[in-house]
Amino acid sequence: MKKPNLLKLSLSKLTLALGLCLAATSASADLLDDVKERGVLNVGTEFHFAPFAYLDAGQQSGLNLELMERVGSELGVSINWIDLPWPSVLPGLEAGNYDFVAGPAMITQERKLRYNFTLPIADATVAILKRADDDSIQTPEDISGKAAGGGRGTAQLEQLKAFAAELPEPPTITEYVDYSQTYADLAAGRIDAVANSLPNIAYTATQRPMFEVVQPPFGQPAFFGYMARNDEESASLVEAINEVLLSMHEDGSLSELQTKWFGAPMDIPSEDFEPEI
Amino acid sequence: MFDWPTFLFSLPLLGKALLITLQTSLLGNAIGFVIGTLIASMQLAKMPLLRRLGGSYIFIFRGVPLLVQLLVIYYLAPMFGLPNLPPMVAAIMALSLCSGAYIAEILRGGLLAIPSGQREAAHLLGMSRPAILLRVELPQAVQSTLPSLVNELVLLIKSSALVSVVGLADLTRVAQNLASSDYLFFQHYLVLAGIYCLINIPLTMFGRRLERHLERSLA
Amino acid sequence: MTFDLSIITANADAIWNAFLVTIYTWLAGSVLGLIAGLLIAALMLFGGRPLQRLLRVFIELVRGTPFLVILFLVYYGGPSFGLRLGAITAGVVCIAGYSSVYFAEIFRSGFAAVPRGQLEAGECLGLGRLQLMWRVQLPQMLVLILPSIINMLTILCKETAVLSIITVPELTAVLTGIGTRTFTFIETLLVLCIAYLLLIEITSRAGRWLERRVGTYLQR
Amino acid sequence: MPLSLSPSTSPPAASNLEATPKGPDKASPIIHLSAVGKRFGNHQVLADINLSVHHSEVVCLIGPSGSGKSTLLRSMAFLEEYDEGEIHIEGRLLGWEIDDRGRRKHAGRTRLNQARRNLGIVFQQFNLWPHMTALGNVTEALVRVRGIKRNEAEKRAMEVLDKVGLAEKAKEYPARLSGGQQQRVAIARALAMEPKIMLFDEPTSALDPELVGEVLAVMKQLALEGMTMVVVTHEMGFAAQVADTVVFLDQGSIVTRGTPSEVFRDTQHPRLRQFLQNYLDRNAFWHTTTEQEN
Repeated sequence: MKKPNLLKLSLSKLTLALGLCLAATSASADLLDDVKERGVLNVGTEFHFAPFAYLDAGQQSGLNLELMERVGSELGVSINWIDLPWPSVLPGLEAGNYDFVAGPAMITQERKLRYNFTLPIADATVAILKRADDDSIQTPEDISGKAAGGGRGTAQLEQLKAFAAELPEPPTITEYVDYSQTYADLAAGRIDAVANSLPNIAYTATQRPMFEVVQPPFGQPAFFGYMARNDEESASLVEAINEVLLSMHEDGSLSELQTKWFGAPMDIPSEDFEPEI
Repeated sequence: MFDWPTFLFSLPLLGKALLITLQTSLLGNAIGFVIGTLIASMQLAKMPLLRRLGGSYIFIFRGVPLLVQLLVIYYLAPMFGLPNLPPMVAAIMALSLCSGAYIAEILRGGLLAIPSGQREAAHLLGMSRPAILLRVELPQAVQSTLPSLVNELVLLIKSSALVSVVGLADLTRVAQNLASSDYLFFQHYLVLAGIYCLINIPLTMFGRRLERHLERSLA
Repeated sequence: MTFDLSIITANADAIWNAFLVTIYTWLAGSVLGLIAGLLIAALMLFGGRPLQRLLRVFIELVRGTPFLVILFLVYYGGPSFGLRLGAITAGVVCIAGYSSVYFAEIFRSGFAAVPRGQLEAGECLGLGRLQLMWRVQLPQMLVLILPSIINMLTILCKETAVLSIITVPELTAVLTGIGTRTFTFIETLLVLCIAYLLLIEITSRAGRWLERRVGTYLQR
Repeated sequence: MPLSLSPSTSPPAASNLEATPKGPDKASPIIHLSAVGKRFGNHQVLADINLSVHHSEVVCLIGPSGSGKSTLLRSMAFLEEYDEGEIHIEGRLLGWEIDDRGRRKHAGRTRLNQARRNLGIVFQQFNLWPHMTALGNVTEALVRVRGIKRNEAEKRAMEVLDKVGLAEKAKEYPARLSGGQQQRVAIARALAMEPKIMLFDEPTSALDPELVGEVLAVMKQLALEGMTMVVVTHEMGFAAQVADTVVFLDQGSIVTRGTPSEVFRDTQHPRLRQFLQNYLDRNAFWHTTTEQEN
């Protein structure tokens, strides 16, 4: 047998991949029509993001489910949830593996260019979670020189990195596949601080008294939204969902949901806005 | 140390997930076998182009970690014209493409061990090349490589622990979810390891018995 | 679809460091695994029945469990009884532990492949068990088992990708991280594939060269 | 000056052992087997073997395959554990120890090695170490066991290799040697340790017929020099020419024994006659010549 020629093989692999890129075809119909026709809205998310989407004793649970249920009933479709590790969620959306992402994801300038976001659904300002018995951290700046963690590929992690760079002695930062793992390592003592959006860590701290939120939040004011692909087919879907969100603003059901899951209603924009980050 | 109520509660959930794990790995293995047969026969073909294609396939799918392959398939599948790929399909696709490379290597060994006289005899009887492969050579190659094939199945069942990256709630993902909701990491992962062992160890022993049987029948 | 490799050059430092982490976890884990494997094989050869049984059970359990699950057990399960390893250390330990049982099986088959008579001849000349193992069995079996060892090394090289799941900042973790952050999934994955293919090709080439070198005495 | 290999001139081995008789004692046997037996499960491999081998005596063990002759030879080096009777080498019990309660237990490794120091063994399959050169094979035990410096050991090894006619092959690996040459290296490896007794276990059975002669020649030479030898063999010609005693085994027992002429010519024993007849039939093409010689 001939020995495989390394260079040739790598090249053939490269051409294969490039050929595939060229062969890519795009669906042309309107996504909202498609969804209504099949009666199912495929939604990607990650069920390690309490209280938006998480697993309570194996059962899917969280604000996302209740909110999207309302969306589903207004559009007359059922919701099919696809649970993925967060680093895979956005690529999956782009690849067309589902119609919509109810992450939720923090709305950033960069992401706004790339995706079609819905109206905000919650506050997303980033703060620090620490162990309750750890007295060495009183303000966000106290994480200087310590070990902190965040979710790989999240905007919260980027905020943490930006904040850390300003500190006299930048903390070591570990990147986790999901936030459940960061909380686990915080409990195990491998890290001293987790940076995540306030609603998430506030909820986690009420569920697990061993954790405590460090006030005030260190991040810029930010909001969570859902997203679709930034193409013509998806525009009508986002519009339709925005209408549902607006009606929920008006009838107070969005505030009700926020009170149920975060303990208090949140002040969030009900129209398009320019994110500060 | 061990929380029995939690364990009993988790069993039905793990049971359902086990079915998904078995479904993916068994189907992946079956399709992988078809791919493996194809690639192995390509490698033994006379045409240099076919041989090189078969070789490249094995080089790529054995050279890239399964985790990366899963990501690639998940991100790139739509370019094959497969949008809205259900997680189960993506997982089975990745597992079968990967195991196909390994099975091809196993079958190639088995096919090479068959005396060429048999092919010549079948050829003289007027059998076509595919017919010879399917009716004469493959059954023998499978028989002589069965222990390795069983071993490959065990490896695939273990590899399937990675399929959650394409969104499939397999055994590992469910245990991970359970652990992150009650923080009983050690317990859940121990149970998880136990379930894998309960499937894999008997399979391994079965493979070993086949091997001994084979050695005896050849001796 | 755009194809923009500048993202790779822009992050060259981070990727290089990740590459070093991959190499480190892979090689350190493998070397420890080889040593542990040799130890297990030797203990199974010379140890008493109960020890043999115990090691057999250990081998079967590790072989029956996916590498990812072993990682989870050690990294996330460890702290519940005070084993609090860093991610990289945990990665090295797991690769070592996981590979040790496979290496042990390879060594065991190697020991068995050296004909019994050669040992009898040595025994009759007064050579001790350890002398025979060191001078007669090991040098011969290294040639016999070299292909299996190289094969196992390539498998372990690929297993390091799984370490990304427990936060080890190796190639897969860093490149997919860059991909998610900058929306360059295709480019980063392609680089990832090529990096592993290169590593594995280099390993198997080195293996083939080594096989030719050490096998000279078998040539007629 | 050729290296002398006769036991009388080799240095007394293990002189610290009280039971070792000093110097050659032609009267008492160097190997003594009394009522030796061995069984594998229900199968009696050896039964009630009594045999003495004296200094400079050459004993050939013959018999059909499965008769237990190889097992008997291997028992003399304790490569097989005999479980009944006793084997004494130079007056010392081989392989076993009798404890305080009079029960038999395995002798320690050092004790076994001391007993084996007197023995050199040559196997059917040569059992050379393929990763060492011929010289390396011969030198290994001299260095590791006897603790002789490497260059001195190599000098001694070269002398022995020269004796078996292979000095010029010293640097070759076994794979590059013929079967006959490999077996001669194996003999040299055993001889280098200066044993008092050489045990040969079918040394020519694995060889192509045309290579048998060179090995037998070396063995004959050894016998002439007065080496004590026990040889399991199918080479009846060698046994007839060289042996002092021929022992015929069948089904694990000694059927008959005597000088070659007693065994080969005058025997009345039916099983031995059958065995020799089969042997002659196999080599029927020179049947007539042998009869004329007889």
